[in-house]
Amino acid sequence: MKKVLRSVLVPLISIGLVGLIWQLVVVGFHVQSYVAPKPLDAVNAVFSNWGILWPLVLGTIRETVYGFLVGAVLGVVLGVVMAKIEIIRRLLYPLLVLSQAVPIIALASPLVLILGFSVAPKIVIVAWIVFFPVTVNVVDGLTHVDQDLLNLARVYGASSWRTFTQIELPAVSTPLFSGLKIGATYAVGGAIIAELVGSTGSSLAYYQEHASSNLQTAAVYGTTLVMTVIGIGWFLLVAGLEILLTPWQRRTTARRRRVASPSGSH
Amino acid sequence: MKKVLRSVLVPLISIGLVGLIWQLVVVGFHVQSYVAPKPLDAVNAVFSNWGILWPLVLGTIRETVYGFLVGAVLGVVLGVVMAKIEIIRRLLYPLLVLSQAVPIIALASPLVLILGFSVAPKIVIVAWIVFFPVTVNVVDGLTHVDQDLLNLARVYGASSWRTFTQIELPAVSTPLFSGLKIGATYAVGGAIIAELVGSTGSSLAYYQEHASSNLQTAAVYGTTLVMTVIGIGWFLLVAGLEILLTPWQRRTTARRRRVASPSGSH
Amino acid sequence: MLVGKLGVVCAALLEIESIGKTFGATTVLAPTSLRVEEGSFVSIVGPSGCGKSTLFNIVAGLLSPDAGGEVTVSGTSILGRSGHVGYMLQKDLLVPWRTVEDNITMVARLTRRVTEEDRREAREIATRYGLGEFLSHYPKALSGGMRQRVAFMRTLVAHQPLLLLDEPFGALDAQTRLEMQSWLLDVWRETGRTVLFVTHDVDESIFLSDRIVVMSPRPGRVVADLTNPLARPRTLDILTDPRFIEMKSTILHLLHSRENS
Amino acid sequence: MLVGKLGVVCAALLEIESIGKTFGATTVLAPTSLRVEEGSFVSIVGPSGCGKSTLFNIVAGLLSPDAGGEVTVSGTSILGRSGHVGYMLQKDLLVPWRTVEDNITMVARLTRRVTEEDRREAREIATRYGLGEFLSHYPKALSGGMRQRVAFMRTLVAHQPLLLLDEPFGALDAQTRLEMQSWLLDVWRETGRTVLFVTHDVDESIFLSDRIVVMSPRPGRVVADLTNPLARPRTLDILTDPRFIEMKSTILHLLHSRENS
Amino acid sequence: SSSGASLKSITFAYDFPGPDFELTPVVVAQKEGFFAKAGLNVSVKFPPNTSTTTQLLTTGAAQVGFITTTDMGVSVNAGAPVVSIGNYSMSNNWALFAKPGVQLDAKHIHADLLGKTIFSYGDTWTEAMLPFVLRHAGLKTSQVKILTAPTGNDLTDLLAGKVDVSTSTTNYETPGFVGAKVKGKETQLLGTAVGAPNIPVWVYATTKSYAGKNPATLRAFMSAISQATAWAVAHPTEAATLFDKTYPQSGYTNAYNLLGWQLTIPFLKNAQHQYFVQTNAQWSTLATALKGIGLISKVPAPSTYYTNQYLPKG
Ligand SMILES: Nc1ncnc2c1ncn2[C@@H]1O[C@H](COP(=O)(O)OP(=O)(O)OP(=O)(O)O)[C@@H](O)[C@H]1O
Ligand SMILES: Nc1ncnc2c1ncn2[C@@H]1O[C@H](COP(=O)(O)OP(=O)(O)OP(=O)(O)O)[C@@H](O)[C@H]1O
Ligand SMILES: [Mg+2]
Ligand SMILES: [Mg+2]
Repeated sequence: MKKVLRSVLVPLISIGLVGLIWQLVVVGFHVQSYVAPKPLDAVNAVFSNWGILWPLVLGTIRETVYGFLVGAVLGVVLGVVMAKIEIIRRLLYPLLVLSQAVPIIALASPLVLILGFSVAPKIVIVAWIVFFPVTVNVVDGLTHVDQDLLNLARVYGASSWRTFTQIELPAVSTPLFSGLKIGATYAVGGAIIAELVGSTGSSLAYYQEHASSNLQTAAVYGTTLVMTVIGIGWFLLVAGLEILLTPWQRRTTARRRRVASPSGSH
Repeated sequence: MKKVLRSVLVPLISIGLVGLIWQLVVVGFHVQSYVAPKPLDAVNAVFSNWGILWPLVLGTIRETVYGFLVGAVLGVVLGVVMAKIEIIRRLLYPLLVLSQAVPIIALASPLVLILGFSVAPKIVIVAWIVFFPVTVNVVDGLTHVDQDLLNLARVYGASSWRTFTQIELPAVSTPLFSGLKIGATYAVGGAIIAELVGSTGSSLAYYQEHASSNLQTAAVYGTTLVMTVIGIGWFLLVAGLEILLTPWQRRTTARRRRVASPSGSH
Repeated sequence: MLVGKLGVVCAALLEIESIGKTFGATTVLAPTSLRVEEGSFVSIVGPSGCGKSTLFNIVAGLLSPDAGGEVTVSGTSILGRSGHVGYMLQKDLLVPWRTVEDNITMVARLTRRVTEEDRREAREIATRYGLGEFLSHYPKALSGGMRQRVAFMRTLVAHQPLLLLDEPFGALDAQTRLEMQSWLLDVWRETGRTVLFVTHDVDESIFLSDRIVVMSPRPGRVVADLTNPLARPRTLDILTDPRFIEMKSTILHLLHSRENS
Repeated sequence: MLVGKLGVVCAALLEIESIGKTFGATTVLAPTSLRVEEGSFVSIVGPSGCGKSTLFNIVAGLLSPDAGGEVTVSGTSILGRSGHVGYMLQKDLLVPWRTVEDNITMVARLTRRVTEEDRREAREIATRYGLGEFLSHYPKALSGGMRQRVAFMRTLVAHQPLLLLDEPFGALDAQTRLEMQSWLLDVWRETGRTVLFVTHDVDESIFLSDRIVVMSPRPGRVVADLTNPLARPRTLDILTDPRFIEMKSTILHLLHSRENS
Repeated sequence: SSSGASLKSITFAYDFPGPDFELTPVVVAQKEGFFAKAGLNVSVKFPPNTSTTTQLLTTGAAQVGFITTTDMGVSVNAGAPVVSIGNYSMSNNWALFAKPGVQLDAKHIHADLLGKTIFSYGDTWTEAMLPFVLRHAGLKTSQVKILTAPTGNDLTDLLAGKVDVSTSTTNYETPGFVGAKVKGKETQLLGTAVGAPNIPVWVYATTKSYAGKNPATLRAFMSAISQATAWAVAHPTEAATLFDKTYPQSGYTNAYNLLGWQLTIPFLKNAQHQYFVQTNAQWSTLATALKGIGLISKVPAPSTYYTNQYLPKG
């Protein structure tokens, strides 16, 4: 309980401190409101325009979720294939690094041209960002699974599939989730860049761009806050999923204790 | 020798395959030249405009180098401070994650407003991208240094500074370089976004934007190639530095063998 | 011929016939033969690198030996086929993501659907050997000795008549090791399995076994096959028994003279 | 009073006086006293968790004991002060980023500038004890026994008269262990250091020591302090010496009766 | 009065990150000595993006700037102390463009736009003009698909068939289309033909505080610009060549620059053949339009936006 309190309280204190510093800078240096808003004005700009913002936020979330799922699945599949087949690993690894050295912004325009203004290019961009840490971590994890554990499975004649689901998959859960958390954090940034290159109707990125060109700095900063909150929320969701799916990392006993001692003793 | 050959040859084959697929798609689907160029046209667009591109490339490299250095130093310092002082670690960790959830593109405009149109906002953005993996890895590395090794230093009365330089710093070299390599790969992407938002006069990003608005797709793709090459080059440089500075990772003996057996035997 | 061979093999559960192993240019294990009678406890001692684990890996079906050898269990060849022995290493190899109960049933989980019967058996054996309280614990909550016990129970419920134990107590401290040795003897007596045991600890090999096989340095081969004259059950007191001391001295000298050859 | 105390202490290099340690509510080490004469080799055996390493950590200055105790080396208090003993653990704790030569001079490197004299000494000692060929190798290129030897050389060139060795051979296989034991005895004889040694292996403690101190389970205290009657130099043959067997039996029963108490 | 030392140095902020043909009058004034004759030494600064020219002015990084009238509207609304000192163009050349082979006609504009995808950079000008066109065509916003792409490219999307109609100004769209060398001809339809108000797109602007302290400098600036504009209109080929010499790395061809400038010329004068002169009507029309789409909160007096007092007399 105390631990939970602390793990919620401390981040809140940190965020509070950032808000305070921001407020002090704006007030202390007499920053004009069309240069940078006060933190509360930025928050206010979000709430007072929530009716307009909400559908845009939903749109961005949708892109992020789809892109994340595609990226995660692709990342895992690619990771497994690369871990299992050495020639593929050798051929694809340089391309993996290459893929991340391509500036996302330079990638977005051609993608839109090819895929149109639908949600597709956004999904591709988000997936492009998400798959990389997932693949790298899965490859790394799978190639470092304890060889003796794998031998144990072989000794008892386990099939490759059971070896995979019973040994290899759980063994890579930690690096896999690390990769997913990294991907989750950066996913929104990718979606925003893709939105800027073209959306039918409005988008969160365009809303911000528009506010920016109209000198509505409170709305600009407010939108940034919203984007950040989506990113953090997505990160926390994945982190929560990890806690749920890997109970052995934090607990000493399984949640549902089975009825023990069928012999009736003690 | 064979190993070196393979580690150069295989990436080249991979890149060649990508070029081939690109060529086949463009030719096979009769893609218009204003939609996507043939790979050789893109390469050609780079060489035939090299006189214009070169100073822009230099500019981007300069921003990347400065930003990388600032980010690396900041990342190491922050990592050390966070590893050593628990309360700072607790307070800053959520902000670290938060900092990466902010879409870079949303960060760039306010930064330009605050820092002006100089090289400063680009440095800040690149450093913002680079410091994170460095800090996270340094904190992780330092908090996992073998406690017995640290005790060994204490037993013999080593100062904190000597313990740091002799034990802790070399012990985190692997995660530190991992962080730096990740940072190096993404640095150019950050510089490009910053250039797009905040360059007076010319820049690589603007050159591309301009080529794009003039339908010079060969130049657009060519510029993307150039950006990617800068990113990969920067990654390889850091990787090379790692090989140079951590010889114990790959070699079994030190490079310069000292004159042994002062007793004159054997 | 087959009948003749079967006739010879019948008395032995495991029969190893001129099994050798060469990695590249180095012969690790010279062609080696060994018989293990049903229900017996046989230990192998030998210098590090003499191919003990290699031999076990061949019997377990993880490695294929050089051509010309044969391994049979109950008269049936198991050369290059897995699923015919229980195998346990110095590392306990428990999976951290499974509870004690689920680790004990791991072999079933790796080959087929786990039945309620499997679970019942796991609970029963764990309770019988003092781990009933820990059935829903994850391995990290257990001590080294408890983990080795779980690993051994997992090996037991695989229901193989032959158990290969490769230095299972090597990582334990001396006191826990003593406890585990007594416990292993209890279980062995109660379940009637056949055990082939590798150890570096000469005291341990004498304390536990019916027969002690001494191997030479690489390339490994059998240099002595000693029958243990000490009666069971054995207690700490056998350490001062002259037959124990003589046996230990013999083994140590066998190991040591080879070492310096 | 000081003179009187000094008078008593002079014969002993290390004097531990009623040193105890309590972590939170559990007393790990009951107040314990122990004298180690200059130039002697004293072993401590005791069940796991009885506080042997805790005692070493206190002597090395890593932990502070409960109030009321005192630790002196050559009559000077070293309570809570580091830099006055050589310390070596089961883990060799070589740094992977330094060559053998640089690992041997690591203590100098951790406290001051490494001189040419330091290097010369490291090269000399490594050459003398058979590692001259490996001076510029990184530790990963060495076997377990070689690594332990380098760790011991590092401890030697720290030039402390008192060496604390906490199960230094616990991780080695039996044969390498035997070699290392002989080697350690050689070095000890040649360099004239005083050694306090922790082990779980009763054979090892008898083979090596002048005195064997037996400790009780937690909270640890000294239950016996036995003088080893066996003459030096000792060979493998002492294993069959009746005095050896008697001593081993005594120690094992001391350890075992405590265990079940 | 042309010795370098005695010239007054000022910085001119353009509206686009790089140089293009709308900068021609300033280039001509620099190169043909009109600025020097007026006692000025003008250097050009390019903003990092199309929405920061106002900030260059208010932060003092530049003294005179070139912005769209809609940017003036929102800047004033946001409290930025900027003021327009002269129109650049006098009429509205914002237009709709259809992909090759598709017709756009003012007579059946309703049918031409119904259900179509219309490209917009999301810029304030397009946002202000599109509602006029849709209202004129009798269409609701929901009856067309508006595609906003702040960093997209209308021409590529149009040619690639990703959109049916794009929006831009005639002087930029046509040279781009010509440069693309695609077969077919695109149709263009001026916004003013389908309901858009005929108001100027770009103005020269400064800050109120700078204007208060430096009236003579501003007068000198507008006078030089006036002579340079007249010269460039009279000598378009020479003007385009001057531009190329000044900015050899602009990335544009001479043909593009010349065509762009030639297409700009017709919109520089109003019906009375005047340059620069601003009116209450243009500003109140604009402010009302901006208020109508919610971009500004209140319609101020037109005089808040502009002054003609620095324009050359006569
Ligand atoms: N896959 C392999 N390729 C090459 N050599 C190998 C391989 N596996 C084992 N060896 C070598 O074979 C030899 C015997 O190894 P093995 O593990 O069987 O010895 P062991 O008797 O079990 O030793 P220990 O007592 O240390 O466990 C060793 O020298 C080892 O290095
Ligand atoms: N920092 C600490 N806090 C709490 N308990 C501790 C701490 N350090 C050691 N202990 C406990 O003190 C007891 C003695 O530990 P110690 O390591 O001294 O035992 P030991 O005799 O060296 O055992 P072993 O033979 O296994 O090495 C153990 O039960 C251990 O869990
Ligand atoms: Mg082995
Ligand atoms: Mg200990």
